[in-house]
Amino acid sequence: MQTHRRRKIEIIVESAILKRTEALLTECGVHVFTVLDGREGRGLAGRWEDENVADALEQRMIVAVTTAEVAEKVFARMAEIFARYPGVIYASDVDVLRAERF
Amino acid sequence: MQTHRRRKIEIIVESAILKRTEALLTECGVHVFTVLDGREGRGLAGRWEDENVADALEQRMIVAVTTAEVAEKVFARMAEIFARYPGVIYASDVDVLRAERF
Amino acid sequence: MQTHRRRKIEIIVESAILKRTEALLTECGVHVFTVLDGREGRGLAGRWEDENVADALEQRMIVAVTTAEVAEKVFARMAEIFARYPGVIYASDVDVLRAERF
Amino acid sequence: MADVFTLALQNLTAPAVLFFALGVLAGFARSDLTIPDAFAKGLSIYLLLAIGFKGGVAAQATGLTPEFMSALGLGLVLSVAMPFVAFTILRAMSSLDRPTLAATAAHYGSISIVTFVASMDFAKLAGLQPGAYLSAVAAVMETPGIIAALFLAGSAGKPGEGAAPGGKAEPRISGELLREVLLNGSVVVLVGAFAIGLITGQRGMARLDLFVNGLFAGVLCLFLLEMGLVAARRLQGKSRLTLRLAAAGIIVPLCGAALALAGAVALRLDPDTAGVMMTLAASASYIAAPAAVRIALPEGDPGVYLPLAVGVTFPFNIAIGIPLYAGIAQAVL
Amino acid sequence: MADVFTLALQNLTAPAVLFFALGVLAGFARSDLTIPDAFAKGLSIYLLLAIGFKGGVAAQATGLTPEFMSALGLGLVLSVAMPFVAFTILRAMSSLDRPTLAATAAHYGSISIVTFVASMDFAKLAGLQPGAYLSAVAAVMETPGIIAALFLAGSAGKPGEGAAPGGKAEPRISGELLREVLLNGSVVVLVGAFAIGLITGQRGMARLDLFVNGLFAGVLCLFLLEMGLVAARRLQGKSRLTLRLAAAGIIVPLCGAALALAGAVALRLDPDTAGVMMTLAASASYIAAPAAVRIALPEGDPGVYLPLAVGVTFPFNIAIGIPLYAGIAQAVL
Amino acid sequence: MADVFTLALQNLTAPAVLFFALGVLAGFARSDLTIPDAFAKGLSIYLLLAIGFKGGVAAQATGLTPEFMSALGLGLVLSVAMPFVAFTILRAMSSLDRPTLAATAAHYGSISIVTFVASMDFAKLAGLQPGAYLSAVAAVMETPGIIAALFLAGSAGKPGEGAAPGGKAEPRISGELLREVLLNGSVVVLVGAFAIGLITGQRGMARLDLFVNGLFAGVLCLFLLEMGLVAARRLQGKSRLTLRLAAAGIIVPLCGAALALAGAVALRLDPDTAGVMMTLAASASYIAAPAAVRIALPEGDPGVYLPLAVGVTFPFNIAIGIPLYAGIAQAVL
Ligand SMILES: Nc1ncnc2c1ncn2[C@@H]1O[C@H](COP(=O)(O)O)[C@@H](O)[C@H]1O
Ligand SMILES: Nc1ncnc2c1ncn2[C@@H]1O[C@H](COP(=O)(O)O)[C@@H](O)[C@H]1O
Ligand SMILES: Nc1ncnc2c1ncn2[C@@H]1O[C@H](COP(=O)(O)O)[C@@H](O)[C@H]1O
Ligand code: NA
Ligand code: NA
Ligand code: NA
Repeated sequence: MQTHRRRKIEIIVESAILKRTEALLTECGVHVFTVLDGREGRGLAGRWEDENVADALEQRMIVAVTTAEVAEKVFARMAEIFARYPGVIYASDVDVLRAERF
Repeated sequence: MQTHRRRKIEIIVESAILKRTEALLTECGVHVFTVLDGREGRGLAGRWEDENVADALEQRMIVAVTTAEVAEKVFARMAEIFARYPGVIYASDVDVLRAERF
Repeated sequence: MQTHRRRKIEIIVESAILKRTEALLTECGVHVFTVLDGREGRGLAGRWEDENVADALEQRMIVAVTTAEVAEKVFARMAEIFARYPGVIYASDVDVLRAERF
Repeated sequence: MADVFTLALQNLTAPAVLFFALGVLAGFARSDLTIPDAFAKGLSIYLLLAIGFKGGVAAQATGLTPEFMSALGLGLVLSVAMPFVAFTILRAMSSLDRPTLAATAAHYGSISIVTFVASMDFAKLAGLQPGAYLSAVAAVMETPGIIAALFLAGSAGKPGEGAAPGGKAEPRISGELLREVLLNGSVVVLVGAFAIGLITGQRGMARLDLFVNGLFAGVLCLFLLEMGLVAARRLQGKSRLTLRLAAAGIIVPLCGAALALAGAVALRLDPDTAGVMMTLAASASYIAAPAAVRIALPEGDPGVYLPLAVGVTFPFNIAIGIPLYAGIAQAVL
Repeated sequence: MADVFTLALQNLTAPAVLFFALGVLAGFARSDLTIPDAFAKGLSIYLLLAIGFKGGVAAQATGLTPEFMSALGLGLVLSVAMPFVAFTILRAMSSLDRPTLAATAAHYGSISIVTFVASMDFAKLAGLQPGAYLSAVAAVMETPGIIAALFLAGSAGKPGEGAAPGGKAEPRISGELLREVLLNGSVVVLVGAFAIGLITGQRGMARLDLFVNGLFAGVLCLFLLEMGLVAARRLQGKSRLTLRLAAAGIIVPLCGAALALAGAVALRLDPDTAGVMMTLAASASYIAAPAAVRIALPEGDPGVYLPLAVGVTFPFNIAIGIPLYAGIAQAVL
Repeated sequence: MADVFTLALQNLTAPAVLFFALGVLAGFARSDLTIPDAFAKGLSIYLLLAIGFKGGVAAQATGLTPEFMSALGLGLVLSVAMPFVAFTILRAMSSLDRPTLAATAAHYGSISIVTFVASMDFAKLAGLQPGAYLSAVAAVMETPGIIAALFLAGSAGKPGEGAAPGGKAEPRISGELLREVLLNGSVVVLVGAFAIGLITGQRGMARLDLFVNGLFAGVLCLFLLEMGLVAARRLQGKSRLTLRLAAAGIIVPLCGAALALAGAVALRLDPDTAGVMMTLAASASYIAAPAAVRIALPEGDPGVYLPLAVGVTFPFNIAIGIPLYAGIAQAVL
């Protein structure tokens, strides 16, 4: 199969700023993405768990496969957010079908 | 540690065709995989959310680590599915322990 | 953006030994990680599903981005666990912002 | 008997409808209120179990009357007829492509169980006594319309098209699909609980009375609150809903109700039962139909049929349709 | 009327409080007991719906009395005042940074709905009759204190600080944030159900009686079991809670209750209502406040305010505060 | 008293058992019906809370009778004996490896709470009056058998084996494991609710009556519907279940029941209580035991013990065992 190299971005943020992060992605040109629920985790700010209080502190993982240029842009903009808010972003190479989709 | 290079495939499809996708994976020789629940997302076909109606439109993420040859086969077969159904597939290199498992 | 190369580890284990795995990660110096819920899957030991009995057999996916050295250590220690318990571990390269976090 | 306006007022001030309105308001105001999916699904299974069981117990008391058979037959006919009605109206009122037309028709061919439940609840509130066997009729009306609609997809399903390059064409209606529609969860619980009610009768009811009757109205309120949120959110997302389409989302159910009324007149159903039959015909599925259509007609646009079924037809029936149909049935029959 | 000790004993042997204690014990013993998040959230929506609806129905019976207006006004004042009280006490008793102080103050400025629900349940148990309209007062007290507290963040919010390098400073109180606090799910369900109770009155209650009354005490037990687990787990995690801070977590609610008592005396509220007003002022939010504060004050340390609100103040109010406030109100008014 | 056949018929036409059958049918027909995990777990906690609390209240009324002590002792003995019984029978009837034998024995050493709940529900239906304290006995029987079974793993646990290359051998029974079994959620809720019932007695029951009694039979129906689905699905998955093994899955519970009967005769328990004791001994755990065994005996094959416990023994007890044991106890005692 003919495949194409793209960048997969994964962003882990608190649910409190998920909407804001999605808006930022849209601004950067990322119009397709998938959000997964975190169940529990540990970060520099301590441990969190999926429970019935303080949903705002639960983590979500956003996955988006996109071009290298767009990924670059997202990294730059997310840096602003991470200046104030907790969370991480990382990217890696992936091979995709149907290059025109991304 | 001695590690071995393998391919990680990630497939995002609607829950409506999850069973069909799993069957296809089996045909291609992928006998082990893990499915994660999507929570929400946005695609070319618009936004979806995990809610009590229209489950069929929720997305699932299938993760399978396998050999390069099998991954190639899966890509080819999934292309047929994606000719009609929404979703994405991508692959990347990973290093694993216990090569004989994959 | 200035990015840095790190290793992303993904570990899939039964919920029964999640706590033990988290303890091992801490011992190896992995103090931050995120756990996702598996929904269903198939392994060498057969099929499992998220249902109300036998939670112990559900799978969890632990994601941790860390340095290559720490990743190496985790692989070595997890090999001990996988000598008795089912599950998989794999790693891949990712690029991160804010190297000092990892 | 009560006239349409009295019934409409009664309905609009019923707690269940007010909770639905609350959900719609909260959804449009973009409140972060959500009822967790797993909890809402659990409640919906409760509603199905309760309504089915009550129906079975009541049906045991009356026996399988000829009226039951008439209603069952009428339900079947309506369910096969509705996709054609919907398809025709929608084609006339929009420029939608054929797969989307057929997919939407499938939604109107099937029924909305919650609309049915709400209409039974309304009947109780208004002192009406629709036939207890209606749960069985509702179950029978879930599936045939979906299958009929897939035939409507017609040329869109001709071999070759939509198939992978070099791949074999897939038939619209596969075994996998038939299982999906015939054994979908709602039908199984509804029919099963009805059968269990039939078997256990008053003896079973003595044990489950509080559960199936005492809680019913309250759980329905909670569930309609959730449905209001969903309806509002469906209308906000990226949807291809135009004003003309939205109008069709009201005209189609009205035609369905009219058809059901005609049938009820022909079969001399009692007015209370007829009102619920009209509601069934007028309602649109948003669980079983999407599941089938995403498999068989992925080319159809969910940005059309979901907002239409959940955002237009469902609220219309809950707020206006149910008492309207009841009132008309009272007046005509 | 009953004295403090009788009330305290009555409270400590009430099923709801004992189930809370069970949860705390299980949590500290590190039992793997968990009530699934989705189920617990569903129960909390039920509790809000039921208490709001009952309040609305009762308020319809009595009409909008002047006492209602007084209590509403007092609630508003308390809710704006409490963050300042909390901020001052916490600053005196700790060396916390300003953002964490302000974030914690926001929690005391808002209320804990479950504490409110438990105090209404306790009142019923003890034969007290607090004003039915208190659900509306509780709803009014959810939000203003959070906004007031954000002003307290003060210099921490000065332009430039906290902004991205070269980025624009973000105001603490954005439109997004206001929507988050004003339309948070609890407020919507509470106010909405109260309004629906007002509209439907006894007619609605006839339909929902079993649901909102019959189940209430039991669901509260189940929910408090879960809250006990959460409280214990919050105290075990990595938290910056010192003994002095924990003391503050008891002093602040006591001051809140005292303030509310003073207001109740001034406004001549009846003692039963005053007891609940004191509880409201004494309670700390752990749903609405964290959500707002994670957006507006991410520099504040959740390892301080969450263990304080959930692990100290909540259990104190449930076990001791509620009967204490009720008893004092009985003695003073 | 009623004979076995009357009881069997009563059981097979009880709503709860019929809903279980519905679930089994739906599961085998591969319906997509599912009750969300979170909702089902919530319901199971409700069932534990209700049965424990009712038991406690009733036990308070009668006091800690000598019969209670006898039953408790018998339960303990049975729970330690059952793994040996199961191990011996299974070894004779299969060629399973030792870890799988021991792991399966652990399942029969513990009990199934839902089977217990169903047998109490059946007792009520049949007009029997088993001792109220049985919830406490059930709680006591959850754990010891699991620990006993781990000893049976015996040589499979000898140092070195199963350890990492060069790693240290892990003992089968670690502190982590003991906490897991002793403080597992079911035990905590059951014992806790029993204690709370004991403390609050009739006063508590007055508040929770509707919740713990009114809803009970209905929630059990819903839960057994789910269990039917799970049982059917467990039998369809890749399992190593042979016909001989399946037979063992019926013989082992019958032996357990016989053992319990012998004990009941020796201790002169009343027949109604004896019937439930037999059910307890005959039932197999599918929550606590798998959790322990996946930690301590991962070499055991879950493809054997889960289908056996959930797919064979559980349905057998629900459909046939419960009335059978009750009838035999009536006849013998
Ligand atoms: N390196 C990492 N690998 C995986 N997850 C992480 C990592 N860093 C942060 N997270 C997740 O992001 C959350 C917030 O991180 P922090 O800002 O460090 O508190 C943590 O609780 C984790 O769930
Ligand atoms: N490039 C992508 N990155 C991440 N998720 C995607 C991507 N493309 C599609 N998805 C997911 O797959 C779903 C269906 O995509 P689509 O076929 O574009 O509507 C979307 O709603 C997303 O959840
Ligand atoms: N190669 C793999 N790719 C994805 N998931 C896997 C893989 N191997 C194992 N898993 C997951 O780990 C679980 C246990 O695997 P096993 O030890 O093979 O039974 C499986 O049920 C899968 O969910
Ligand atoms: Na219809
Ligand atoms: Na407060
Ligand atoms: Na047993």
